[in-house]
Amino acid sequence: MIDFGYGLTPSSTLKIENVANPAFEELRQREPDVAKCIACGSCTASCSAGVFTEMSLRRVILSLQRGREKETLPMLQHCMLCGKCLLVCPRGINTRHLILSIGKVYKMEEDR
Amino acid sequence: MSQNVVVIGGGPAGIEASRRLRDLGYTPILIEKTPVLGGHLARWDRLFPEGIEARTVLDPMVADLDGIKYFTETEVSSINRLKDTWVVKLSNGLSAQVRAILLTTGFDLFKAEKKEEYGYGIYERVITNADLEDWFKSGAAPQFDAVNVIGFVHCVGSRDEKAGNRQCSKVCCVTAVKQACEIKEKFPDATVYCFYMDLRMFGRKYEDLYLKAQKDYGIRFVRGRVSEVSEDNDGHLFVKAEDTLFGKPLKIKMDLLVLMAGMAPAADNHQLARMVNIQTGEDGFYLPQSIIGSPCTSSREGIFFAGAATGPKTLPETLSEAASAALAIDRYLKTPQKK
Amino acid sequence: MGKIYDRLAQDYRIKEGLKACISCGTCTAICPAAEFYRYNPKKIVSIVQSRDDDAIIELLKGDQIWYCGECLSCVTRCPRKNAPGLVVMALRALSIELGYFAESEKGRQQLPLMHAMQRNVLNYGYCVYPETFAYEKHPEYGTVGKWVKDNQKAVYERLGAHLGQIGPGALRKIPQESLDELKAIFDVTGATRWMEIVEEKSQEKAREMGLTMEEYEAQAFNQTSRCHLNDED
Amino acid sequence: MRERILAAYDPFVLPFVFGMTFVLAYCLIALVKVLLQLNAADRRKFALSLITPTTIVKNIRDIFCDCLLHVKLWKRNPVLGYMHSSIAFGWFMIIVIGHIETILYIPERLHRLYYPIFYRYFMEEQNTTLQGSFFFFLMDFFLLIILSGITIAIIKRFRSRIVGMRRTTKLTLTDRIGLYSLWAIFPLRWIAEGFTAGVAGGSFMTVPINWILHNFMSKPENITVAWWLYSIALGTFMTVLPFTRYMHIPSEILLVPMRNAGLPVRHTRKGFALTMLYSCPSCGVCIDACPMGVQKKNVKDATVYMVRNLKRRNQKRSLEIAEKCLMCGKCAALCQVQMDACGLRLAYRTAQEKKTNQIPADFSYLAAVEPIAPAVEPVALDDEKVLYYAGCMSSLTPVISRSVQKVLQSAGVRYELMDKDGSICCGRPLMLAGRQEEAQQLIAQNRKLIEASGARILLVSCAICYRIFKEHYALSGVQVWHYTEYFSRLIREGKLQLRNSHQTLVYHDPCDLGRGCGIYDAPRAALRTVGQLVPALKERKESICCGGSVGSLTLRYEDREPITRNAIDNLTANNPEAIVTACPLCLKTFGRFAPVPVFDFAQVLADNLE
Amino acid sequence: MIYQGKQRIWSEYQKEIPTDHWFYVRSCIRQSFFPASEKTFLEILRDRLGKDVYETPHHTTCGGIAYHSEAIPQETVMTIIARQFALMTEAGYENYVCSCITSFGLYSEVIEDWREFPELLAKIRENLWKATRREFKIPTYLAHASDLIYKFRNQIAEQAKFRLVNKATGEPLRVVEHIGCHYSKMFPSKGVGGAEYPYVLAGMVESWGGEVIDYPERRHCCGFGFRQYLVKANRGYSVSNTHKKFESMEPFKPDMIITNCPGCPYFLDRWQYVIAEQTGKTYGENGYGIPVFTYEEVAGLVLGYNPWDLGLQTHQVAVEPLLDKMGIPYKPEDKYKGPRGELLQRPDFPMNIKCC
Repeated sequence: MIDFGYGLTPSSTLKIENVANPAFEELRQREPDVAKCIACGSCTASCSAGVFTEMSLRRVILSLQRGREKETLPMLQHCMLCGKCLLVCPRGINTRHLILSIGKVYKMEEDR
Repeated sequence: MSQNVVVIGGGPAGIEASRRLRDLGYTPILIEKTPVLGGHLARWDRLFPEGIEARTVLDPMVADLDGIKYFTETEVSSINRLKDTWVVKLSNGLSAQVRAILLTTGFDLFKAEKKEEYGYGIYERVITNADLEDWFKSGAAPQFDAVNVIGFVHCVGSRDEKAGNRQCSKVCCVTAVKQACEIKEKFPDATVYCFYMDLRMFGRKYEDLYLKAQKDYGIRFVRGRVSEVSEDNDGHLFVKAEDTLFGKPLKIKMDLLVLMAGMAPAADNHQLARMVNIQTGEDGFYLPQSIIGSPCTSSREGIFFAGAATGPKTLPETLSEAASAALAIDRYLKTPQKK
Repeated sequence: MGKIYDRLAQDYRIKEGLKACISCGTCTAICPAAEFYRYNPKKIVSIVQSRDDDAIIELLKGDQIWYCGECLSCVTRCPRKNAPGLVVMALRALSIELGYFAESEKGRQQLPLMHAMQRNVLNYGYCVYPETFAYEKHPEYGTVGKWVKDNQKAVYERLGAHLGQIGPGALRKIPQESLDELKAIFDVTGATRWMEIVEEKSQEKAREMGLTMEEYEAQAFNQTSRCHLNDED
Repeated sequence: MRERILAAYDPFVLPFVFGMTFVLAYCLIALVKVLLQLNAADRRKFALSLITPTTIVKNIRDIFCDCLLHVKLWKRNPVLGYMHSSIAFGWFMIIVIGHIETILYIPERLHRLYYPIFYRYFMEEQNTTLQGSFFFFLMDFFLLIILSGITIAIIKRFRSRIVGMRRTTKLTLTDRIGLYSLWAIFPLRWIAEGFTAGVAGGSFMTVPINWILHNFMSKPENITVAWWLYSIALGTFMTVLPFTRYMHIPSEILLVPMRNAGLPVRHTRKGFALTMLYSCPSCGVCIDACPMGVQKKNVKDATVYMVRNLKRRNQKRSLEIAEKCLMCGKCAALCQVQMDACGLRLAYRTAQEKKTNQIPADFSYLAAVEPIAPAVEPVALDDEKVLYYAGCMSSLTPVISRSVQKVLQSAGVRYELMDKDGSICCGRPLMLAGRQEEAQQLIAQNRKLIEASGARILLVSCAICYRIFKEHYALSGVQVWHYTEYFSRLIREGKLQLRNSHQTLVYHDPCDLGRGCGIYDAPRAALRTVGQLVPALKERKESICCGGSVGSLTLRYEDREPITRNAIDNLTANNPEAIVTACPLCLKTFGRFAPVPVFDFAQVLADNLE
Repeated sequence: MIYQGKQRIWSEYQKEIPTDHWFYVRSCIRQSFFPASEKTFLEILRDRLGKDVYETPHHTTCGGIAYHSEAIPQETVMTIIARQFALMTEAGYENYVCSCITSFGLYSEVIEDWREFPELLAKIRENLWKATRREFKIPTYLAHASDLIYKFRNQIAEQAKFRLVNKATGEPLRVVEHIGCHYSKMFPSKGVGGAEYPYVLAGMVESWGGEVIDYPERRHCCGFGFRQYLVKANRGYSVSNTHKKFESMEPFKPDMIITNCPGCPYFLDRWQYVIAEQTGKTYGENGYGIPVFTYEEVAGLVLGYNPWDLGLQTHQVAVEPLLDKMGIPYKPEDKYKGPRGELLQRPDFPMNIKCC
């Protein structure tokens, strides 16, 4: 193999050919509210941890839906569970329980 | 003999307005260019938000046409001003002299093939919302193998300057959600996506429908306009959009894609407008005197509007506008003629 | 609503390419750069549209604006007749004029790029020219490319090119008076000034980085850090 | 008195002896087990408390008042109080008197376990022993008391509403056996003693029954049958006792000193927790206390069921109940045995989180949070600089912090805002979710910021924060004040000039402030200066949670609404013009559905500043 | 795929292309990498079809690549273009045809800008006058060289010696057409067939007997990206985009690729080599690559030109399997010969991609 000094790059496109997402389905079983998210961002806007970090529950939910949890699980480590998101969610999603449930379904990668 | 009023366009607006005019003691002459009355409603299977059958709305209307002269497969050949009346010549050779004309010409379904990048008319598995209603209504499903992933594309020909339609068509969002639920009932194991820019759930119970679609039907909503559709060698589709909330390009392999074709101004609007010397807006819909205050009256004496002829409207809005147009005509005809 | 934005808005590519973005993402969906870089044209357009000078300056100093390949595929798709690609081009031009390009790794590539391009245009009248297309810098030219380079004169003659010759034809020598006209155009229209800005800012940056100009230019041409692509930390 | 049966034995005592031996052995083993399950520190603490004079006094008083006299129950429901204390105290007295008689007349038989119990069978009356008639009377008197209690108990079982209980627990099979045998014991004793009253003597209860029996069923063998039945009833009761709710009778004797020793709940069914589980009498007071009970589907989530499921090791249900609870603490406040219902649930949640959470917290970013206006110069001791911590929730109810500041300014208090640029959460929500260690990280960080601020007083307007600041922060040199306390102090000291609007107000006791920290009077005192307080139906300790609590992990939004509406109905029973609360969460929750305006405590003061 | 649907779209995008009198400008990349293609184009137009196509030695680059690499400002590139137009005006022509797609896109863009902003046009006229004392008219018709071949595709078919047909089976060759991004993506109406289903190359392929295959990533850029290729550090972008296209077309088993942009054939050809050398993967049959051609080369082959006169020996992906398929005779020994028949030392064989 020749080293040209550059090479192929993996694509960032969310390729959803296999739409099954068992982890998300399990999460939906535990906290059905997760399906109600309309991605309005109220949770992110009010987030106590969001003042200091990149924490965005909206993004977390989306990434789980898309099977890209790796990108956002670290955000959840910053959550203080203060519950403000619970109060502002227009869809009445039980956000705290959702966050706790995510921790039970998804596993953080060890190497971080 | 009671006074005649010409109503042009036999969709829900035209039928409803004719019935109201008849009830007020006039003889409406209802002109429809297609063979059947009912307009787009006649083609539709079920109506949002509750999924009642369209025929339960239309059938009683069509069954109650006593006292209304109606002509199907008939077009307007010419309209001329004669003193304070309009002389309307029809393609069937008849003509009528009336003081008031009601334009209920409705809308044209946007021609989805104009959005070339979506491949309607090129890819077999790309269909429109109207095709889907045909399918639901006739029960004759297109013959595709396993339908596992289905997409709905909102805003096809709406809010799109390139497609020549800048306006929002108002009904597609909720129609898409309705159809997504319906198709999920037909294919319970399928994954259904809706690609939207904004979800405009403005009406009563619309938001409930949306919530149900999320919670009970598990419809997946992706905020992002579909950018292009291409076809695999086995006929399946690749749909590309950006998942804008996630900020990443998205590519999904799909078995069926439904384009939510929007409301475009009716093609004959220009011609009719020229006949009676009124204006259409730059969007192609008729311009009423005031969109808010007097949506049914035109800038010309004796010319009235109702329904989607003046812009996208929902069915209940159309029906109530038809009623108010009848009242506006009644008031106009009761005003003594200026001599 | 700031001065930087006002200056950007002077650019015809902004006038042409940014009407009102609705963030629908059709551009990002098919963008070749968004697929491989940490890049999202929609995001860039919405930053410019925000008219927030600080955010725009951050763009001008960052790597993002240099990821675009200027294929302009985005132009086809936009439902609002915007051209994100043109917006990026205007940002790049401003980044150069303000000297911000030197703040980012991808921006620093301007030095080798402009050297190659401007010299090619001014010396030969072409953007690309066999004489300056070195195999060492282009290993992908392949074994056949190596053969072409090794037998350059013969191959081009065999294929009917007039490499370095007077009169019409492929790769002919362009008359000096025409090259002089190009130089005059460069002087009148700001290309020469651009070269000066880039030279000057690059020298400053090279000093700051503790590199000689040769090292700086070579680094800009060859090196890429692990922060541009999606899969990288 | 003299011995009638010289053998001092009859086979009918066997059921009782068996039952009694069994229950004693069982309790002894259980006691050893509980003590072993305590960790070393807790064990030392417990032992120490048992020899501390003040605790000894307290223990004796509590055991007497709680276990025998049921003083608390009396206060709450005199009928139930009478029922319980009549049986418990009456029985206790019968046993005591039996022993006294034995000691007085035949002390050599005292070592026979059954003797004082069946004293009347073995002894016979002599005319010379006139002292006996005093004991005869006492015995019959207490028997009567007990029988009246039993009567109420039987009525209660079938018509609970008569004694003021809406719901009672459903009994298990063993509970049923225990119950019926308990009911049977005393009528049988009456009959048995009635039979022997002719020879053994009796008083106003036993003599008349003796007359009846003597006339109708005078066969001598019937006498033994009656005593057999009495012994069997006793034996049955004793034998099933460890497996019924009546286990609370012996357990409470251990629970009282353990609680008085201040032991924490560290586990869901070991040590102190185990004692607690066995101390639950399944009385069902917690069912009516639970605010979630407004929905029928939540009835089975009351503490009594938590206890029952924990005992049965039903993990699934235990977890559900543990996670659903609002942690308002009302059941614990009303509980006869002072069950630490929230502590048990918290222990469960903590164990669960430790076991199942796969996303470890990372609060390292908090280290970068800027300290609040660090005191450049050391603050003089008499300078009462106030640091005001509004808390996370208050940023959604800005009226609170605005009003607090207005009041502080009006009183001329020097203050600093701790969280105007975003706050670090107090840690209580994390704690309530079972993430104790994570909460400690927030506590440590906040403590650092507070102590570095140079403030002497930490003023808190959120009841949730206040509780954790009080219980877990241990701030050195900084006093924690809830604004209701602090403002009523300012009023007392004349620093606040307020006018009385004569508006009728009802005050809602936030769970964490009232039951959590015992603050009931300060807010009321302050509110009386600005308006006219009307009572809620249930208030103070019995106040009903607003339903917004972050204590519940699983309760859905739609299931909180009935709780809130119920709490509002309770508050508005006397038609107040406004509801006042002292917690941002209650404010926000009530605000959604209340038919009258809902004000924050500080807001009412700020609006009525002169 | 419903062919009629495409036909309907093609019928909507038919641009007007005059038949004669063209002012011709070359492409920097095409003349550097495919010099014989430009020669072939001129020969076909002038000699085979008898058209007037004029080339002046004074014309230069349009500056497009420099512009798109931000090496020169927009004003500079506009003024260089104005100079090109001035040369056309001076030579008495009104129809302007360029060999380069980047140029074509840029000319279209610039003309559109000048139309929309007349003050900008005035400024450029002033610049040009200041720098060169020249004046110019905007061309009446602007075409890309492929438009002209498209225009005359049927005449070429009439003179054809070979067809895009597998001689052994009689089946049409499966041809992937790749359109340069700047051809019609910015202005769909300026390209034959529009932006979504351009017909310029498809029309040639159909006329010459081949079958066009449509694959999912057909519209995707080849990955040139100007600076993304010109700077070595960025070339991962370039090769990755090409890779994406090949992965997408692979299941369709194309026989060949035809392109109208000068850069694309170079990248589609060379990146196949790089992908093969880096990953071992090849996309053609039997370990070969998929041969990539300019439209001039394809026209030349159809008309019976000697493949080695067309410059096919400078492709890295071997063309011989395709020549065999089409039944085009060629002399392997002539492949690496110089202008006077002298044998030049043949290139090395790559490791992973088969060559002849």
